[in-house]
Amino acid sequence: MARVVVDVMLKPEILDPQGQAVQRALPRLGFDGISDVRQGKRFELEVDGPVDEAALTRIHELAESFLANTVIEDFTVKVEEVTEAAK
Amino acid sequence: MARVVVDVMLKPEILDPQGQAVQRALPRLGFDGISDVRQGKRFELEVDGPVDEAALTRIHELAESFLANTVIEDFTVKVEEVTEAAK
Amino acid sequence: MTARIGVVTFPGSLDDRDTQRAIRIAGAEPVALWHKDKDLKQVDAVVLCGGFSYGDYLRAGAIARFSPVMEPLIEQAKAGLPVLGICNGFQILTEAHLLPGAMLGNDHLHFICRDQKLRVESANTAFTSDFVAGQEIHIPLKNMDGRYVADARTLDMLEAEGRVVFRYLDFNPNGSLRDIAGITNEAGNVVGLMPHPEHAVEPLIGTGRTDGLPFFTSILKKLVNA
Amino acid sequence: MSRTPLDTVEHAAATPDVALPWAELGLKKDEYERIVEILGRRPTGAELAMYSVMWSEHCSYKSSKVHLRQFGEKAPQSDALLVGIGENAGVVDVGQGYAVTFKVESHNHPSYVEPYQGAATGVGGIVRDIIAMGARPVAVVDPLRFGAPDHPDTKRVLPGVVAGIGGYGNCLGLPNIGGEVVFDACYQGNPLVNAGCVGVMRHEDIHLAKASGAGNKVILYGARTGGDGIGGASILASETFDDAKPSKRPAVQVGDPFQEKLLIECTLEAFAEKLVVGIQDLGAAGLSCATSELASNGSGGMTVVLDDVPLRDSTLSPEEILMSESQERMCAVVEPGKVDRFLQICEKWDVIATVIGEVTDGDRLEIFWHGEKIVDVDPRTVAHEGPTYERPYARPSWQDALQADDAGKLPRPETAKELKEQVLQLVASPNQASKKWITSQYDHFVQGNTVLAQPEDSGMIRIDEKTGLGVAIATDGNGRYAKLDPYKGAQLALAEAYRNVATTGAKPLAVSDCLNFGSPEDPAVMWQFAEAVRGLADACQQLGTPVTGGNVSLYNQTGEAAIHPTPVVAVLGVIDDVARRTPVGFQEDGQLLYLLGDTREEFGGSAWSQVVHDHLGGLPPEVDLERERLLAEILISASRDGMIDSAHDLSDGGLIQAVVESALLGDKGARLVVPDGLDAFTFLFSESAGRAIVAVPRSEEVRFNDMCGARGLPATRIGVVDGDSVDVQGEFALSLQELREAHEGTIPALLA
Ligand SMILES: Nc1ncnc2c1ncn2[C@@H]1O[C@H](COP(=O)(O)OP(=O)(O)O)[C@@H](O)[C@H]1O
Ligand SMILES: [Mg+2]
Repeated sequence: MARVVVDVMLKPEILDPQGQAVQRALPRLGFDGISDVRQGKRFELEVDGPVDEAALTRIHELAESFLANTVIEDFTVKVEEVTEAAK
Repeated sequence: MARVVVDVMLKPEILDPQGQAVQRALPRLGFDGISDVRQGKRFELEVDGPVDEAALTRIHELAESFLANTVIEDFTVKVEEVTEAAK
Repeated sequence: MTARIGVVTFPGSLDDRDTQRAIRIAGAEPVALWHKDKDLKQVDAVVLCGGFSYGDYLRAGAIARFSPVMEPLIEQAKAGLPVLGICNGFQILTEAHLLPGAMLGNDHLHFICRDQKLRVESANTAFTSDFVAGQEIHIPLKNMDGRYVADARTLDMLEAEGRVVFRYLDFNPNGSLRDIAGITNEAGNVVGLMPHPEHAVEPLIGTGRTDGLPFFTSILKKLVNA
Repeated sequence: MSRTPLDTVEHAAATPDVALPWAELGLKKDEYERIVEILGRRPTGAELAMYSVMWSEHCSYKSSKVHLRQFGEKAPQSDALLVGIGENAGVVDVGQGYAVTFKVESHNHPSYVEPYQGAATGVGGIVRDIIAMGARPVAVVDPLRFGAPDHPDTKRVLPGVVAGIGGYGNCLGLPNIGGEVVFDACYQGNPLVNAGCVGVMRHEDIHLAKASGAGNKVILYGARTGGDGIGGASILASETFDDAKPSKRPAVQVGDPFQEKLLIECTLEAFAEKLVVGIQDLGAAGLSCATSELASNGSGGMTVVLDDVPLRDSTLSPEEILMSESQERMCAVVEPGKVDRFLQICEKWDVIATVIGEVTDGDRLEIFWHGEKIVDVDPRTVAHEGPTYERPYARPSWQDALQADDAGKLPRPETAKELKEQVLQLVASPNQASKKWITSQYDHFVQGNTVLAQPEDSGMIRIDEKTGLGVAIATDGNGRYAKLDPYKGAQLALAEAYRNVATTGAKPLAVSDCLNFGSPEDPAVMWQFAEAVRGLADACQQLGTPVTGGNVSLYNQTGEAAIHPTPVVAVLGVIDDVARRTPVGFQEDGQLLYLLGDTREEFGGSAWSQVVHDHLGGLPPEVDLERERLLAEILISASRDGMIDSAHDLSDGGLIQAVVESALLGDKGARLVVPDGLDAFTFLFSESAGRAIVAVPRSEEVRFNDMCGARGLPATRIGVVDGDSVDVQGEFALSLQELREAHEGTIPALLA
């Protein structure tokens, strides 16, 4: 079993009020030095069987037709390493 | 300028209605072979200045205290490569 | 003879009964359609009502759009069947690409419920012929994802073709581009809007206004006179 | 991952000396010994799990029970009461064959830990109580208390709670028609999130939580069972009982309102086809509660096969499954011949449903796991025969000094200018300010039957389209009054809710309550609790409105500091025709304003004393329940006979607060004259109970005055609806615009 991650972010030209709300809160939390925040969605898909070219193509289709609305969102598909990235 | 990504996911033992809704819809879309879907949030932070140990520590704190509610969510902090991952 | 107007119930639909009531009050016959139905029971028009179909968990309307009932609906809407999408129904129509653009979360990030003032920009659709263009009306609005967006070219096209049907007045409750509250397709048979006309059909209920009734009388007249 | 050997009933009987972690599960030594005595052996781990959750304060009411009995003992004779205390919720006859069920519950602590999910699942829980009675839920209300408005944590808790209540209730399609928002530093670490729900059914549809009829099937349906809210039980799941590893089981539950919406629809469909013999929602204590209550309320026993419970997490132990508090689950008892149809309906709604057990003709609740019996108990001992405490209580030593600190001695405004400034200060203060920023996040219109919603005095829902029959509900509670005198404070809460219902034209019928207090182990808190219950029971008796159910939330305290005693009271009323309802907002210029009731110099616990002097002391306003009843009768008659066009009850903030609210809501000003015998300050700010203002069309003035005169209710003409300012003649005038900015600006500025 393998994990495929689909990240979906609003297109850059679309207003992202959630990201902005986070950014606006930063100074209050004593944070500076962050010039922009965007908030999007992350989908973790557990795939049965091998994640080969065919599987990725299908997941790409899934992302395009369903997980993202490409009128407003961009997406990326990645196969996740088994070991988690550093915390 | 560099980009740091904070991924926030519900802890595995916590119910994820959103992920489940997606998963339940897959067969209807003609998709099978995906045994689990979890949906979380992805924050892209544009950091001014160098992303050194100190900056990462601060972002880690930010994630812990603000971006995630660690009662129900886990998070990871990653420095993003400048080139986007393959679509 | 009266018109038979279908109201689709998806899992998570909330305003199906209210919409049926509004259709009845207008004098037409409501017909319950179920999301798993594979045909539309020969109705003369369809309303996709408000609610949180499938919890709106992925994006508002995104999962409902793939329901079995949507297949005949999309096909027949393209062939001219009058379809009104209210709130979640509007969201489903954009997800199904029967209407251009997309709906996003309100710019203030909160659910909002209010008595909303609107201007009817077009009386040339199946659901607005009982209004006059320019008329100002009040309709309850309640949504989480009511921000209408589309690229500038699409917006310009909508404006140029007179396809912006409703605009928010005095206050834009969700950050919709160009204050757009509702639009129609090229043929004028598919209309979507965020506010809820079915909650403004009885004098005592809700905000106490009946500005929503003409939506249902418009379509009734059109169908009966057809 | 089951323990070896499985702790079966047989094994427990054979190993009397195994030490069980009863203390870690919150049981006292004598409670554990009682369990051993009941069973005649040590409990199995699974039995211990069940007893420990069911005998907890939350489920067993062990500290409060001795006091709550008064609600039954003193219950007034009421023909309206169809189902009284003890069921999931009480049921009231509202005429024309309709019955209404309603209840208020707390979800305080979870909402502090995770505001959004805590509040959301609070709504989910109360709604399931209402469905379990056989009713379609038609409205929710949400009485809330938060810490100081400017405290940083309030900014975390409040928006999350409000979004959670809205997120869940809106998604279920339940109009939110009322509630409260009160700020006070005493709630800082202990916000109160109470949620109420109203449901409607036909008389014949009333369902009870009981399992009768040997051979009937027990069906669990709804969400899969996960490891939610079972912190304690995981100790039992550890390899050996002494090796209590820290667990990763979540203490916070996540709500799935979509699943709950499906649960509502499929349950109602099953009811409509008369498929259900008994039904119980799964709330606190999950399956332990549902199975033991269903079995003990029925005539027989029950067997349950725990392996058949659909799981979200396959590693759960049987103890954990029994204790899990996963949301959006229900348990139905169905005759064997109807099981297929029941399952079909669930499938139609995509709801998972599984037969997990059967009603037997014995009197034991037996639960099996991997073919072995792990529970064998008399269900009554689990569900109904938990411990009862007579906790010591004593009037606190500080009570006298608090009451002696008379608010009447506080400096009062000396000039008209000061008076005016204090009026503005009052209407802009967080507690008196408009709550629109909050309530506009709730859907008021869904279901298309909302006649009145906030900020009206009570919410009102039409329940019959043809006749216009409707019900009204209001919730109130004033912790400041209750702190000064818990007996009277509770009565004042009832009086206010009762008055709010009557003000809209509905006849008050019945009461639910949510009693929020500090630790019962503190005799001072226990005294507050005892006094509040006594006060509420006495007042309900006198007003003829029985308590039909409610909820107790104790341990709302941080260290030594308890919250103000906060009894929240919900009153349900009925109106024959909603067309006759009376709104708060002024309707028409020229209508005459009347003040009903007597105004005395009563400032103890008042909003004025808090806002202007940050003071809490003295005595709360006097309670005169006969006067409340008379006032209510007049308001109801006047509304029915069309003698008044708007009305507003007077409560915190006094007359000026009420006038400003009516003016802003109707967008019409008022000219007021201070009546003879009153000074302007007392007229405007006193919080004497038993009062309301009404706007009387000139054509009705004589008739209205005659009615009040004949029945002995003081009615004083105090002015007229007019213009676009609130003008207290000879004192000051404030434009509606200035008032609106003050009243509506505060909460957004604090929270947005
Ligand atoms: N949390 C809330 N949810 C829904 N309605 C609320 C809430 N808080 C306040 N309200 C409504 O706002 C109005 C004013 O509240 P309040 O001043 O407490 O009323 P009253 O003093 O008449 O009891 C009422 O209609 C009440 O139901
Ligand atoms: Mg009131």
